[in-house]
Amino acid sequence: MKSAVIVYPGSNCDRDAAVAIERVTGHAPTMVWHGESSLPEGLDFIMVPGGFSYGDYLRCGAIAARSPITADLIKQAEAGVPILGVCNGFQILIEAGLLPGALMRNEGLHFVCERAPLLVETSQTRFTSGYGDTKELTIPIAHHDGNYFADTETLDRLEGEGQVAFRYGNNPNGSARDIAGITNANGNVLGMMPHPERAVDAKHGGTDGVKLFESVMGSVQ
Amino acid sequence: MSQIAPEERDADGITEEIALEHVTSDEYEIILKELGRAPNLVELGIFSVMWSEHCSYKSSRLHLAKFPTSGDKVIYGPGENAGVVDIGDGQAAIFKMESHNHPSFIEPYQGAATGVGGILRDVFTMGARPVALMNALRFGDPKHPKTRQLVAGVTAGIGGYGNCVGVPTVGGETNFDKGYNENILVNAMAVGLADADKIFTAAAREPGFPVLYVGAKTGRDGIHGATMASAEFGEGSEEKRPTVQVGDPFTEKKLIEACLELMAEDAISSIQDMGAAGLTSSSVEMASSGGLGIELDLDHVPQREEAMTAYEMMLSESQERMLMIVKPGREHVAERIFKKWDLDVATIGKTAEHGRLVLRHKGEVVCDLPLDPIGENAPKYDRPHFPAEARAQIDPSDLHQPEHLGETLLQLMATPDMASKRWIWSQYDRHVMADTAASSEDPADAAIVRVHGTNKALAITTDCTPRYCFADPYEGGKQAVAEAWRNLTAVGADPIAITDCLNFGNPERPEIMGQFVGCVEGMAEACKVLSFPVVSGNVSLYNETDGRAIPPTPAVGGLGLIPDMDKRVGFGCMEDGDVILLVGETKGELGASLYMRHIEGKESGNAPRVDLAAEKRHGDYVRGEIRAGRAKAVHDLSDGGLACAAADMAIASGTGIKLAYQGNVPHFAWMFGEDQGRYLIAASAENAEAMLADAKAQSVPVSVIGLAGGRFISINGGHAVDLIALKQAYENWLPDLMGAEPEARAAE
Amino acid sequence: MKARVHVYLKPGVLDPQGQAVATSLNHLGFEEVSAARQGKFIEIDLETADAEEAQKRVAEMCDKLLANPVIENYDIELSA
Amino acid sequence: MKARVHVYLKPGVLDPQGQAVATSLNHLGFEEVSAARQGKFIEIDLETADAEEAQKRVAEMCDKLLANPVIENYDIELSA
Ligand SMILES: Nc1ncnc2c1ncn2[C@@H]1O[C@H](COP(=O)(O)OP(=O)(O)O)[C@@H](O)[C@H]1O
Ligand SMILES: [Mg+2]
Repeated sequence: MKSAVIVYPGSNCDRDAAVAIERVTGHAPTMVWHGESSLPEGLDFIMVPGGFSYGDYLRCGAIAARSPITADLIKQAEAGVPILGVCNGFQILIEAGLLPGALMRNEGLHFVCERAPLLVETSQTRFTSGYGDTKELTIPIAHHDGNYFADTETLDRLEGEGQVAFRYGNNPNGSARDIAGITNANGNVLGMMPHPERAVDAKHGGTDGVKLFESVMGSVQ
Repeated sequence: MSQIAPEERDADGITEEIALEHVTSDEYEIILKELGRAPNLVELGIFSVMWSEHCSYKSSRLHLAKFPTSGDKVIYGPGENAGVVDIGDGQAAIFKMESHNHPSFIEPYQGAATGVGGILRDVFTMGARPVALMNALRFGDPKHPKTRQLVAGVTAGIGGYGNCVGVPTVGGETNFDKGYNENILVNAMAVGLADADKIFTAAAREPGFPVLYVGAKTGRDGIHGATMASAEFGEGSEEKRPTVQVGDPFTEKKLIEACLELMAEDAISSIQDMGAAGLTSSSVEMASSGGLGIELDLDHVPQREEAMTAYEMMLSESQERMLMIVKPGREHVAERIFKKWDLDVATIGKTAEHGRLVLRHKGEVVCDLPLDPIGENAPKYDRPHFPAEARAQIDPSDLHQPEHLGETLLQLMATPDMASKRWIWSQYDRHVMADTAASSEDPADAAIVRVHGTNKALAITTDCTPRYCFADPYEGGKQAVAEAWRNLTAVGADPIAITDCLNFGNPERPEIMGQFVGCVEGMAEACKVLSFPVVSGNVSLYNETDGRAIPPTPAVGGLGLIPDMDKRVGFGCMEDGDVILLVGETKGELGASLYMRHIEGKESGNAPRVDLAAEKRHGDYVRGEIRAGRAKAVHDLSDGGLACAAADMAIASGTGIKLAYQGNVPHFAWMFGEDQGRYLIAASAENAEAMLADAKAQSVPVSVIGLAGGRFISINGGHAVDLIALKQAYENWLPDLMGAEPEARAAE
Repeated sequence: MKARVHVYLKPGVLDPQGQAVATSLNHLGFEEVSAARQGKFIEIDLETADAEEAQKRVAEMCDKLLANPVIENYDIELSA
Repeated sequence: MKARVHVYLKPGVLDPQGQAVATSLNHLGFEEVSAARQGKFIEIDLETADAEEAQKRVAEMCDKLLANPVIENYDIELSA
């Protein structure tokens, strides 16, 4: 299992991501600094972590999405490497055009941090296969701009194609159709606002996120 | 010294008169005598900020010396940027608390945000990775027209900064009291971790070493911030507005990473953040604590604005900047790392043997001062003080008896100090860094943050009950320390040391100085008896407006260690059938209690007395029972007494409690009295037996006062109040207050 | 040359910030406010002399970075 | 009546957003950008007919809510 975590200036869940990946897979990921022009060869999994890349100035994820390493990330996505973007990582994937829609300021206008109920919408993705019949998880959320928006046509398409991976049990931010996480058409890119990497340890945020990492690992073996 | 530029005036019209405003005429005389000549404007500006209360501690130093500051766990006590304590295995915890009161009142978002930024820098300057933030907030009357906007702005500012830098904000405390209407308090605390043998300090070591400036550029922001923090509000405080700075947490995050990266190389000799009084205090402190001198060429200071004068550069409080002295020839290492992080780095001077501060600007010497008078020999005042008048003890039998104790409990759970602060802390990222084991949302008396990669954890709390400090500064000071110690104990931690933030009114008024001295002496006594030394802290005086001072508020930040995470405990794990034990004695002390304030509607009575020896005995007993694995849930008793603590446990556990009254004080005094040194413990019947036996052996008063079960809190089978109603009362007060939030700036 | 760029939400995209502003203004007694919308305003200093060229380049900046085409529109004003 | 309000930082106040925008534009190849500043833009619909009255009221809105007088300035344009 060869994985990488991209570190942008202002990323702050990079350590959380590395800890979770190592805990679940037994292998430490390579931390890739944003200034590098390319990701390592032969990766099985890439994680774009949460945080405030470039201070979240202008729009969350906008500046990171246009940085050199993201250009290579797009290539890897096209080549089918599994990519998980969490929170700011989700915002970056959306700004980079790897996932459809937009993430806007939370409806309540405040930053929201809580352990949120999350519904597994489908276990037919390579990220969620391990959840089997489990329908409801508790996963921490922590964000200011997680209000998912897309036009009706896009939303219908996402639903129709089984690209909605997670929904909120308790919509905390006004997201359209309670959407918390979506995949791309190919199924190799998942973006989600909740933090599965903060739920891999009973002494921290619970263990409901473990299966997500196990699923990706299983899907590449 | 003939070449010193005589006068410097700038476009914004900073004149000698303005600088002079901040030194008294007596102080000016001292300056003349020390220098043997008149200072120029730059020099006067430097004296004015360095001799400000904020930087010189001129009114407080004499009394701060009363604190015990050493102990076998103390690596660095007060005097460094933050306190450093040993947590075993070659690791150290580094922590400090600081105020940002005045700026937060003027501009709540930026004031609170930059407060968080400043306290983080104090901690990572010493080589620590910051791992937790806390905040202690005091706002005015909830109905005061400014309160909601201030709550909204301060909360957003703390979250805006802490969330972005990626350090979890794990806990804090929030009070509301009309005494803070015109002077809110924003105290922030940061905790970091480092290897005990890799701590960095500020004192310059060798002459001739290069001095580097790193971080953000210098602008005209916050000039005279330190002196502002040392002045009271009144007519004309509007004009003080431009001294507010804007924080840039993104730059701070990069600065943390860059500093830690550089600290891992063998390059830094000493390092200091630029806090209050920016370049002035950092350069003066580094040089004078090392017994050296320092020379700076201000032309090399990275500047954000054009045509900045020496005066402006020296007094600017632009954020996210550090000063460091590096080993000769290692400048390039710093340059490489700071460039990688897209931060400014410039060599701006060198250390020198001469014990002076010499500044050059545009080829001229604009300042040449001996360092001793600025720093070490700054004025130190023994201000007159007299003690507060003693207040009478409340005799419960003189008070009106509530008819339905359950209703009274319901009322108290929805009072401003008691009610849930979820509205605030849900805006803080409490989980980032993957080590938070208990934060504001979790039913535990202290926040718990694991030491990364180990099974040890830090326990962290902030405490102070200003009602008590106002009623009796000495007892209130004791109580603040004791409560912090108790909260750490209640989660199973060994209390180690405290930091503090002493917020008071104008020290030139003897009654205010009396409050200060009383609180300090009470705190010192508690610290001694509990072996809980003070390792860092901060003083904020002049918190008053038009002669109305805040209640004395010596906030205490306590740190403890949980050696084995598997032996920690909270108060949410009580189960049906558990026996409820009360540790400690109950005399029904109602003076200065929440009950008096909200049910009797009076601010009267003396503060509850803390018997420190009993406090220690009770706490050691409780910790022992936790470590022995017998206590399922533990909660300390504080605001609102036994009944409110029982309600907290019941709400958190989803299980009611049948209380059985015992003793010889009126029922309501037993339920709501705020006697100190007490805990509630829930345990299985079997373990409760063993605990009672231990208690007897250790002469700790412990008795069975109830049984867990059902959906109500009741007393002697009556006065029942439903848990759901209690929870609603507790949860809804603050959201209802903030509800529409009309005055809050919607467009943050 | 200076460009003043306004970036605002497309019609039909929910604007909670604008709504909050309107509600707050109403609460504060400004009852004449019937609606509000909030957008961004970016002022850019350009080292370009040619206005036509500037207009083209700034539009490109908007498309590439300053606006998110999924939810936002923009307009550009140039001045000397 | 419509009011268009621009709220921007006072000169000298740190503008990290604007800086980030300028740097990012430079990185994207827009080298002619020498600086950028970011502010807010708020459009308000008013049920007022009198322009003078509107101007006065909107200024009050700015002072009370829309701008933060400590660090921000504003300007107001009215249109029918
Ligand atoms: N300003 C704040 N920031 C973060 N957490 C807060 C704040 N105010 C209160 N809390 C949290 O609310 C809970 C209850 O606080 P408090 O009543 O002061 O506890 P205690 O009485 O045990 O000291 C704690 O978990 C505390 O951390
Ligand atoms: Mg407590």
